[in-house]
Amino acid sequence: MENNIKVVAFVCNWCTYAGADLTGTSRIKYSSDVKIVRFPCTGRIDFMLLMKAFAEGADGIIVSGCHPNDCHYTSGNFHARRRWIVFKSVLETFGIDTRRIQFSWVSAAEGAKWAEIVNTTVERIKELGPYTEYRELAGVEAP
Amino acid sequence: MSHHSETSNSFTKKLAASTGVEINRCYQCGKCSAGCPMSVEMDMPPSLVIRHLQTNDEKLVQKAVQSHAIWLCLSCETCLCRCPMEIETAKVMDYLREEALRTNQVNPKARKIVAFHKSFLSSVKNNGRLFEIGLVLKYKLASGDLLKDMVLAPSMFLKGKLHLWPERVKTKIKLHKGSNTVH
Amino acid sequence: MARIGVFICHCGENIGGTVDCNKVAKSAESFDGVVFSTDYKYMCSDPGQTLIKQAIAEHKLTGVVVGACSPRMHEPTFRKTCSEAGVNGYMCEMANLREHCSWVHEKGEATTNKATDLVRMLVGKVKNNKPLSPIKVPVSKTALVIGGGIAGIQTSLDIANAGHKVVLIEKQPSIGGHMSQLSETFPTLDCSQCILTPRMVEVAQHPNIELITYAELESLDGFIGNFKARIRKKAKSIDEKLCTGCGMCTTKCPTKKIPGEFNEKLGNRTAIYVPFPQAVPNKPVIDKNNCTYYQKGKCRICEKFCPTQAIRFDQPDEIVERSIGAVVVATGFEVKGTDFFPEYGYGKYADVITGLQFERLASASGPTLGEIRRPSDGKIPEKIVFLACAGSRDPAKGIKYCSKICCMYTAKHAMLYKHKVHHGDAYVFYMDIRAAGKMYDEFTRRAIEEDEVKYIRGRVSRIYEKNGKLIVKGADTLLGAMPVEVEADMVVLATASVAHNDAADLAQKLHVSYDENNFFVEAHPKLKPVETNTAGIFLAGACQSPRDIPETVAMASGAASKILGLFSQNELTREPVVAVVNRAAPPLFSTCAGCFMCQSVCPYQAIEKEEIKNRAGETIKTVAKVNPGLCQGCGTCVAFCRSKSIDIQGFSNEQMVEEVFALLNND
Amino acid sequence: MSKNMSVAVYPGCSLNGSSREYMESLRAVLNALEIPVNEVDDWNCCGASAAHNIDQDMAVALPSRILAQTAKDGYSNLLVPCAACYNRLKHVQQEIKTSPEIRQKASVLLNQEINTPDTIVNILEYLQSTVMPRLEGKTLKPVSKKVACYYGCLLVRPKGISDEKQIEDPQGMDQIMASLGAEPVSWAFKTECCGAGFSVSNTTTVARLSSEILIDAADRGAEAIIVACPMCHSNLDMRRREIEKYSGRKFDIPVLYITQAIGLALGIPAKKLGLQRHFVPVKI
Repeated sequence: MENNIKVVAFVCNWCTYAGADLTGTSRIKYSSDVKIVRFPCTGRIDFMLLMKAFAEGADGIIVSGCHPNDCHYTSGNFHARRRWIVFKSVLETFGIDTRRIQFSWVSAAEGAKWAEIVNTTVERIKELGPYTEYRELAGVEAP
Repeated sequence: MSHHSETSNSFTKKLAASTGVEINRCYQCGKCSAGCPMSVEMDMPPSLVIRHLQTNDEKLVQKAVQSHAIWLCLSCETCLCRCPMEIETAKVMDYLREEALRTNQVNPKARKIVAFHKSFLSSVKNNGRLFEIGLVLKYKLASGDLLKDMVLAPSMFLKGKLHLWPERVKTKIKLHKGSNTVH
Repeated sequence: MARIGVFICHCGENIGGTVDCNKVAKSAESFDGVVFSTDYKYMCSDPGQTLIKQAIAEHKLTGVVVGACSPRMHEPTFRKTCSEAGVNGYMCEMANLREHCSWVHEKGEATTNKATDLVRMLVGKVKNNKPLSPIKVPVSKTALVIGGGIAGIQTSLDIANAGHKVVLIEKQPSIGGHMSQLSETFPTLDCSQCILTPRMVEVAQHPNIELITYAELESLDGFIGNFKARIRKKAKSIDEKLCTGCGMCTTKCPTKKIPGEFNEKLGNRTAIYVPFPQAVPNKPVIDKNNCTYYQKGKCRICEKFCPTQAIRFDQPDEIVERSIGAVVVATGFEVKGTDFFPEYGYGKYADVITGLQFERLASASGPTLGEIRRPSDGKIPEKIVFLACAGSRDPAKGIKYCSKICCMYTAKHAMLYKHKVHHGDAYVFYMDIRAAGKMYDEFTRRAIEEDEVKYIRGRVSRIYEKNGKLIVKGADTLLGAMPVEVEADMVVLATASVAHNDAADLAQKLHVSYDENNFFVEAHPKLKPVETNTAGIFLAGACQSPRDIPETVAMASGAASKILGLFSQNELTREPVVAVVNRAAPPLFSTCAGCFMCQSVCPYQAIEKEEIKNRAGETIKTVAKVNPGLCQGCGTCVAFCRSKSIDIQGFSNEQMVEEVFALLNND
Repeated sequence: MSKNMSVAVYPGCSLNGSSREYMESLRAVLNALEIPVNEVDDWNCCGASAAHNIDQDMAVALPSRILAQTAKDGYSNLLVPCAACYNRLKHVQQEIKTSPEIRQKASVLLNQEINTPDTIVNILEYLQSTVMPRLEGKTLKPVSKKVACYYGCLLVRPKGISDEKQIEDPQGMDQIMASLGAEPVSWAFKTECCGAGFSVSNTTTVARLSSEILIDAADRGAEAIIVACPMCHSNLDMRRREIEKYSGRKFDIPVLYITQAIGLALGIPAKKLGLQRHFVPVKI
């Protein structure tokens, strides 16, 4: 059994990734249970990947990109948000507890906000515990 | 969730834990001292009190606790209203006054002010409400200021502003102090 | 089979002090596909890079993972290193062990474990990387400069003098910006207009510069080398070709009491006006909001008197379009007004003014012709108080930062006052004197030592008016926070420099980042100070953060030099992070079903329709095709494609899945 | 009118004693306008400045009991005419609302459950929202005087808790007085502190601070000072002798509660408004 929970952060390269870099340069501490995967844009994030991640052992997921209107690619984040609204119900149908997914906007200037989002998400996921239910549902053996 | 270690027992940490006021944010601009209605009478204007505390040096912190200034603070909150860092100096003063009382370090010049506060509270403790004549009598005995307001009291009475007998709340207020007893 | 090399950088103590780098490197040896793993003090240094090159040769590596700082910092460095050693640069990935790990966690096993996980993730990704080649696109060699202050003027002249075209747009009727309002400039006390106006004229006459005043950017589409700018030319209500700038209209205009922007409302202007005598272009515009004809339908006096019949009341706004290769944003700053200060009277005292207003009072071209007279009654102030940090470094007022220029201009103001009113008393309330710059500290010292300006260290709590005097209540923190009260005749607030209130709108039009204070964000705070995160868009001057004139000019020339570098090439190479539609063998040709969902979500119109024909030339299928010149690589199409027929190079489905799986299967 | 629709009033000790004319005039005005007055049942002293100065337990417990008494009777709004009580109650209400620990502390100290009314309003907020609209259409006896509206320090604070937008230059009282026909002067000591609770223990300070206030009001031509705080009133009125001694100036400017001014405009007899209780005679 693992002691730690695993939270994967899917973030865009321009806002949140840079924002998380700023958290670093500002030396603001946060939980090490989160690992960042860099995408060019939240618009790129295929929500099927979220389901795969849960099946493979993720306990929580953060999706974070630019604020509305601030997208480096004009509208990628709008598409992400629209798809998220549709996908939320799909995920629920698949039995995924959407409290395990944190959707947020963190700009390149919001280093402190990134740390706060990581910490509150980790805290919530810890309360919810490891996501063994879904892994069982998905037919994946718990590690 | 905080990842900072909370091991330090510094005065500023204790103050922050008790009052929520983080005085390390103060950058000593002096705006509080500039606007404070009492700073001209103070041995240590507000920003200087904060400066003493910021050092975390035991002797300098004691100096602030022993100051006359903390008793002169009227809690009018002018300092907070204009402070660029929104430091709640009045709360710091409350903390220091209680500290001075607890450790018997009340500045001698503050004797009358403390006597008044004590008389006031004791009147409230007895009656639940303030009994003004009782307060004045108690205060006179405590402060030794016997002749004070000898003219004012009778005329107040004549104008119907003083009750001869105390008004009381129906149920006497008794504080149930647990382990957090102050005095 | 992939042969991956892993290189863990200590970054001195930055990573090594928190993460056990040696242990990370050791663990990485066991990752599937890794044939070599090591750690080193400074991987980005010459010996560090040599180490990578040698390992590539010795171990015949096909891919590289560098665990070091943010890829936003050194990805180009290590990709270059790899390609020099014969491995395609896009076969190199970086794990961010510094910004995302060592700097944000405490020293310990958990942090070292996270670092190991981050490396494992990137190894998973790089195994699925494919060699890529940069994309080439043509360049339109015209620069768009937004803002005609000293920053925009300098950058325009630098680019134009190097032989390239510039389109300079300015929101106001004249170029010149705030610098044209200043009286003398620190630390030399030379006259601002004397050094600026020749350059303004040069801009107007330069054959390579197209100057469009009274104009704003409507939209900017496209990408580096190939932008399309749409510019709104606001109606000036005059025909500029006919207007000779004789000034008859402004003399005759009956609406004369409009507080003038150029004089910071200390003087008036007319409804048809030229903002100031040295304006470029020196032709009037009609301020529709204050013109009697536009408001009430009657007057037209200017039209009657215009000797060349140049007035055009029915002139509409006009939208013009230009092909642009690169953009410089030089929109500058604003200063907060006195109404921003409740404790100093909410702006209701006429003799409490801003620093910029004082510039106009001190300027020979100003409303008092350079005599320091107070606005309320025109008297010469005998006692004047300057407040530095008025609103700056004041989180309670929402402004945390230092406005940088106030210490210097406040010293200058006090000096100018003392030079003009010899018997007068000048006080400066300050918190710190920040005079770092060539001859700057010497300058502020001169104000104190030679001109006997009384500097008091402390912030002012309150100002109120009594019997025609302004009572300034401050404290002297160097005298034990002793309260100080000054009865002044005039008070000058060095109010905070802030971004324009429409700065965020402009940032959104340009797709560049802006910070919490609405200042535009540079690509790197040290190494890319004039670049933005959007390729081809550069910054100059105080729109990025408060700056003085020398810094602004240096930055403007810096931005110009970046653009000249860009324009020296006929083609640009771009990152090959673009979408591609897969190709299959006949009879399928492509799994693309031709639904064109991708086309509808693409922000760049980069998806075209392609007809696939058989040998007989008959169309058997219509599929999507990506124009790599237009594609910017956001990948939205990838997420929308139902048949998984479109993918993005560098962030492909395989790469991303393997990166995530590598993390989750770490046990 | 059901109880939770109406407002409860917390008079506080001063309004029951040395400043009884404030409560008398408030009652008179509300009676004239047929607005019921409901005193908080069995209310106690809020602790004023003494409690938070020397006893943090009392500083929490005393206001908490008042709030609990109010909530117990089902009132969701509490009117606190005394500016000092208002400030203390507002502070503690905020603490109870935002800090579970403080709420817990209060409930342990008083051995009872602590609830609080939703809103606490000061006299100006109450007058503007409830009383002034009812004056519309009434024939008023205009108070045609130049007045200095004196808010004092506590009425518009604490910052961040009080709803006052213009903390350095509040306008509420000025607007009320202007609508009664008075001419509010523009002056500089609207929110300066009068010395508050130092009246007895540090009278020289009160004389110094109150002198500055009176001098500025007098110099700007004020014929009356309007207040909404018993401490402001007693310092400017009862301590007039000390003020005159300290400043070496004579002032005959009367000090009126805002409720007395409204009462005069409504034609309520001076005696009902408690004007005879003032030390400085009111000739209006």
